[in-house]
Amino acid sequence: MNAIINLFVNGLSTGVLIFLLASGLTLIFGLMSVLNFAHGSFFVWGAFVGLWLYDLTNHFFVALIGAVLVGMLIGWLVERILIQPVYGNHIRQLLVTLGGMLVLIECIRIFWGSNPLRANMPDWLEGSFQFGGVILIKYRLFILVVGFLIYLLLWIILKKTTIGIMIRAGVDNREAVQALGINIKTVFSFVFLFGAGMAALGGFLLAPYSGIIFADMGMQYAILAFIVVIIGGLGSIPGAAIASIIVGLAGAFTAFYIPDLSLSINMLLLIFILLLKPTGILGEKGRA
Amino acid sequence: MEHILETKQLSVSFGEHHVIQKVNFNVPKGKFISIIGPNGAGKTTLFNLLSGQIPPTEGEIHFKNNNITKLSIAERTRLGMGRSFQQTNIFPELTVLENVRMAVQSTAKDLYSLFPMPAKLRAQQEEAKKLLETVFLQDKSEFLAANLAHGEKRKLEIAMLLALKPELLLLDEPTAGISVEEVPAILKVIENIKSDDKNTIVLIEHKMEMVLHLSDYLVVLFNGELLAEGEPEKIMDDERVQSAYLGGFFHADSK
Amino acid sequence: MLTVNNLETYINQFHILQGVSFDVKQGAITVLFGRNGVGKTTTLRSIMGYNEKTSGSITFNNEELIGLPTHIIAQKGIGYVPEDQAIFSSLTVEETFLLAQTNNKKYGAEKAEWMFELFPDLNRLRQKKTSLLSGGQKQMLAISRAYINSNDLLLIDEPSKGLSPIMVEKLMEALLLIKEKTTILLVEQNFFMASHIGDYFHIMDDGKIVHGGRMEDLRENPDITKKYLGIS
Amino acid sequence: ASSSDDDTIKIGVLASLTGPLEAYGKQTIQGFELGLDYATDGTREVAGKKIVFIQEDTETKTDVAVKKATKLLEEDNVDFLVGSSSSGDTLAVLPLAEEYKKIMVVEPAAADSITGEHFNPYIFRTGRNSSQDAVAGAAAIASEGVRIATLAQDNTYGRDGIAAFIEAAEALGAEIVTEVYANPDSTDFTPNIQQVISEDPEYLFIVWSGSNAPWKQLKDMKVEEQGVKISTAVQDIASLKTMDALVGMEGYSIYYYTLPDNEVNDWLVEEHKKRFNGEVPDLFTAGGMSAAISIVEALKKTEGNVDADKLIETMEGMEFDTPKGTMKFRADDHQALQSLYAIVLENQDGVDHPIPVLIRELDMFETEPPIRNK
Amino acid sequence: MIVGLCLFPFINDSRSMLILYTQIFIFAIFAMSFDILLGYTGIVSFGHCMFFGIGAYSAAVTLNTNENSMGFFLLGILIGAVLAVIVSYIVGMLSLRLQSHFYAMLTLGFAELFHVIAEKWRSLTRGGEGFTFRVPEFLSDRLTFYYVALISLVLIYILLRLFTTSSVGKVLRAISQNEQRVEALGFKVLHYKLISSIVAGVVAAYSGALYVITLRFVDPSVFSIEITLDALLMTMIGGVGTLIGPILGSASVEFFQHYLSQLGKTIPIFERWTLFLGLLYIIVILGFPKGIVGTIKSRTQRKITPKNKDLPM
Ligand SMILES: Nc1ncnc2c1ncn2[C@@H]1O[C@H](COP(=O)(O)OP(=O)(O)OP(=O)(O)O)[C@@H](O)[C@H]1O
Ligand SMILES: Nc1ncnc2c1ncn2[C@@H]1O[C@H](COP(=O)(O)OP(=O)(O)OP(=O)(O)O)[C@@H](O)[C@H]1O
Ligand SMILES: CC(C)C[C@H](N)C(=O)O
Ligand SMILES: [Mg+2]
Ligand SMILES: [Mg+2]
Repeated sequence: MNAIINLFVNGLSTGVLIFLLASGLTLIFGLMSVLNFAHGSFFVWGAFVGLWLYDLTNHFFVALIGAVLVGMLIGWLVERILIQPVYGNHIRQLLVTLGGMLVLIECIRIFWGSNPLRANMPDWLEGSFQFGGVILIKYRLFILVVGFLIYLLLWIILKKTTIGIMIRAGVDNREAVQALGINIKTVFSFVFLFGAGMAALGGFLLAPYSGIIFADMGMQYAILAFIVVIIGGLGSIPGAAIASIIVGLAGAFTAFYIPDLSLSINMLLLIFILLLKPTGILGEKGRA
Repeated sequence: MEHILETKQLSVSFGEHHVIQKVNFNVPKGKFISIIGPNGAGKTTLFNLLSGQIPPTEGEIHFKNNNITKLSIAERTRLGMGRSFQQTNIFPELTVLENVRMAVQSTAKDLYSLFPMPAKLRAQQEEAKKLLETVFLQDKSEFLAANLAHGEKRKLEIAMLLALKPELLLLDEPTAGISVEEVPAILKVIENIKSDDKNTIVLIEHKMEMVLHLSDYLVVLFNGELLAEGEPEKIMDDERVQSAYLGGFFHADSK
Repeated sequence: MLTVNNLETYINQFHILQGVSFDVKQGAITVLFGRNGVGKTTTLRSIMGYNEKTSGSITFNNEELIGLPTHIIAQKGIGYVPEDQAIFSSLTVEETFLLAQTNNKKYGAEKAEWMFELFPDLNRLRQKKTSLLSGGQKQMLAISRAYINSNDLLLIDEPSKGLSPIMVEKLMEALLLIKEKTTILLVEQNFFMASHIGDYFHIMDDGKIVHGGRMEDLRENPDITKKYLGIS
Repeated sequence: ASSSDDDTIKIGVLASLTGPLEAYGKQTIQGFELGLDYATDGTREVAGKKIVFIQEDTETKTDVAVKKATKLLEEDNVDFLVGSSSSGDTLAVLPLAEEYKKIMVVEPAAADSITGEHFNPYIFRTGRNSSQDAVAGAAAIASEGVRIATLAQDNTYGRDGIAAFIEAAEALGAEIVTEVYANPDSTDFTPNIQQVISEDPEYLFIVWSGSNAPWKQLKDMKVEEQGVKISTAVQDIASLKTMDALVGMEGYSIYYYTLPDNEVNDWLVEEHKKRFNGEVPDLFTAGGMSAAISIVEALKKTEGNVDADKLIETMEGMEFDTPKGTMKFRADDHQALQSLYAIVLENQDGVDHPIPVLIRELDMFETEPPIRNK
Repeated sequence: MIVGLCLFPFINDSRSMLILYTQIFIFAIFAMSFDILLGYTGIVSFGHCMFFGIGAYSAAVTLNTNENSMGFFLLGILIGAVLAVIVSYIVGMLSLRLQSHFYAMLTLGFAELFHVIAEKWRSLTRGGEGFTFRVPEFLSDRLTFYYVALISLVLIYILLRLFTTSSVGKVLRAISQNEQRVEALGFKVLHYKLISSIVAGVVAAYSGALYVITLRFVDPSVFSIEITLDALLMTMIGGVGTLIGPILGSASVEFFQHYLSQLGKTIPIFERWTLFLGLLYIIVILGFPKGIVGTIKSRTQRKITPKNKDLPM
């Protein structure tokens, strides 16, 4: 029973962490339909910059804000230089951002070397609560809270403003949106930058979760993020959240009960869900 | 009279919205039928059901005495049913000629030949060129279809449909967007198909003068139901049709 | 209010517009006629700033438009109904209306309500994905969208295409009502409709304006209609 | 390309200079260079012949490794190959050594099969193999009746390491209560850790390499508080910096600059600090140096003769002094027997990472692995 | 060009160049197979490495468990081809109905499953560390193998060229633009897509087999997403939907990597050469949107027909 509670709580919070990693991607890929392979490098930059700032200032929130700002800056550059010429063309987006990823990751190596670094965190987040056999890791509880707040933020932005509508319309037909007096270029830049900031935040929060950060971690988490955005249903924030939690819980329970499946569980989930519901859990027909 | 196409209690609904409701629609072979009805009445949806773009929620479709309700789009086309689309539906990155050639090719026997056969290709090419002439697009045959003006795309659409040599043609507003002076020519093309008695045509059109000029029989669709059907004159005098569809201006229009 | 002077436009290497000149008078409906492919749509698109290789001059309320980006042109008060409607297929009707208001905070909501009244179909389908609308409904949506958004001038490309006679009639009424508030430049193949509601006209051929004048003159002058429009 | 000068001996060194293992590659190269200088007293000459070495980056990609090795063998006409940082790259290159009849000194790739089923006579290995690791790991914790759980990455490195460990530990009378394998890319290792805890073992033995490591989550899950002692290999200094959650842990080390006590090591530490502004040698620096020493010593014995058969004969059973003490190429499978170190991790003032403190040296006979190339 | 390549080994006796060229030919074959999907059918697969890997393991396992004769080499190729047909058929049936993004992710998922199988089916694949094996005498000579690869490339190029200009090829091209319309013309789209993915799968499997022959070694990295990305990159840099493009793309990518990593050894700032590789990709993809072939084509076209200017009225 204790084991099950532990598995559940840990799986849940891993799911929420995955949602944090994927939240930026729900905007950039899910909504704007930009296949951004460099997304993983936003995590990595967020993690490294955040950690560096934290070690420098010893203020968790200063580091957090710094990481997000740097993520936004990089996102802005990437959008300006790499993405703008290739809107609407997925394959070229993928390759150009692949190049971008190589550059961004090499820059990490240049600044911070190629060894993994230990991720520190403030004392108040360190350690765990123990109730008999049930162990609740403080940081994971913190992740649960942050994840919920981020979900709320996204939800409010997309429901209560017309930004979401603008982007979807812009993806459908760029020209026609401009004819409504909307500077779609700026809107896209802004959303991309925002998404990159979210990714950097995700990376920053990921760091203390595993305790170690390294230049190559981007790719593997980016693929995970793509998976949850896809199986959640493109453009659906609740879908991505549900998918993230499914992935987190499934990972925890298979690792415990059917360890032989744990290498392939994410891919099996992906295949299973897409075959069952070809547009993802909350995906609508006709949006791809 | 022999019916080439029959529908039985054909219905489709999207959620709460019943777009086609228990339609029994019979098309006599060799005739020219026009479907009229207000915007949103379900005309295009009816075509979509007939050609297999969407499955019906209920009812059956019979074509040439086959129950085709469950057949795929491609299978229906190969049985001899062809349609044009209301929203232009072409291959944008192929040339105009290649667009038509694709349609010609689909009538060939060996659909899956993995190696090129130049002689056959040339023959198809020639046939495609002829078809382009009938719709006055021969000068643009090497243009990418995407670069055509709107009206020109509509003509291309018609040429592609003709290439299929269907026994039953479903035309969804073929002349929308074609300039006034060229409409008669397109009309000619359509009339020519009809003059050959083997073919059956179902036309959706809002241009009443054209409908009256061409049709043997009119069907009025309203809110997904058959509101009226019969000889054109009879329909034109039907009050319900006038108020739902034609409006007061019409007589001025058709002068 | 809008003056187009010696407008030349290239698309890729093709010289599509070869010196188009005409003007649009405030508070009136001006109709642009012409065969398929003569460049009517290209003219409207050039006004909207979609074509990069454009020269000559387009002045709107004495401001030069050439060289401005599309959204600025739109913000100056010009609305556009493209011939393929270019509806946003992943939005609902209501969302499209909301979007159209972003640039017109002042009157947008009011205009949106009026459009719902004018086109009850759209009101009924408020929550529907626009990709599911019928052809005619899409047309209404595109017109509403442009009208809600703009204040001074509407460029409308073949609106009657695909509309039922009764809808054409309604559209004519609607356009006449809209004309009270907004100037209209209309591209139209439906001569009956255009000649009924238009005040001025221009005829295009081969990338140029070949004739123009007041609509009454056109109606009373079968020679011209015959010569340029092939109508007798 | 010209055939090699009669009075030059060329050595091609393959290492990962980019990619995930680049830190290892750089250590090997630096160590190798130091080793050449040490063994030739800075002359880089042996038996009147000049020694030059050419380094190539395998990028940790097998196809690149093969391409680079072929280039070294065919264009540079090298007399020896050395490398590489990854077992995959090394395995891919092994047959080339045989095809071109050149000695290859494997360093630091650890897969058993290199001197096991994929062995060929041209292969010598100065690096320790996974079985030696396992024996050392077992020696550090296993004894009669001890209950041990294992945790490893679900890949060959992890699985083979555990298999060898179990063999060694059971030989010492320990009881293995559970084997847990985790997806190495996982975000969350707590379920795997949970599985370990459920078995309530005395020790948890871990085989792990790579950046995404579970150290922090072991601490978060209060493994030690629940009475489970953790044991694993300590790796390079960079990863020690990430292991502070494991202070107090008893395990083993392949090399840490304070552990060996011999002259070669003293020279290495001093010279390394001199050359690389004060930095100390790291995990595989000693290995790179050992590889160089083994080659030079063999050449001394053959008097500069690079004929492979002659060299094989010379090197089989050869003993040579390295920073890790004396090593010996076992004649059967050409694996260098060597010392490993049982350690405990402790914090030390002024050092920004926990350091391994020697419990005792496990000598080369104690860590002798089974012969697997037959 | 081909003559030049035939003579090349006699002009330049550098072995590593020979290997580099051989590798270019092999990846050219692989990239062409990807182009059949991407350029000619408009299918974006993120799992194309699946077939490369199947071919690779089929050849390697066959040669490893039997004697290293040409006969078993050919058998290995055959097994690879048969497996590729079966797998592409099954995966295609399951997933080709999906829309683009979803299809791409699904194939990624399947490829990843093969990756896991290669890791886990130890008795057959020796798991993650892979295994070396001996190749037939005839193929072990690098020069001979150079010609084998070159001839394979030329033959496959010709076959695929014929395929793309056949009526099936033309349907594929139409599918890439407007699938729904092709269906309405009476073609069964799914059949054509299946044909396309089977052809691409078999050719990819062949290239995978050749690849492991050059290495004499196989490990699960043949199933890694990098392999698919390489094909994608080569196809895009060369020019999609051209067949010749992927060949040029393969050459460019391999040369870039080769010379950049070479520079890395001599010039200090190129030590981090991957950074420059990334920059190069960006410049090429942004600077040549249609790839090398596409760019050359549109350049020459412009030169030939400047009089076109005022034509189409
Ligand atoms: N897939 C769908 N889901 C929901 N509603 C749909 C769908 N397809 C069509 N509709 C609705 O069905 C009704 C009929 O549409 P249809 O396109 O058939 O009209 P139509 O008679 O062709 O009109 P028009 O003359 O304007 O082209 C419309 O109200 C439309 O919104
Ligand atoms: N991208 C393009 N490349 C080349 N030619 C083009 C391109 N776009 C349009 N054209 C050509 O420009 C000419 C004018 O097109 P335009 O769309 O302005 O015509 P239109 O008068 O609106 O015709 P319609 O009444 O059919 O809508 C046509 O001959 C068309 O083929
Ligand atoms: C500890 C490391 C040297 C192990 C390395 N990953 C290898 O492949 O052998
Ligand atoms: Mg319709
Ligand atoms: Mg037009």
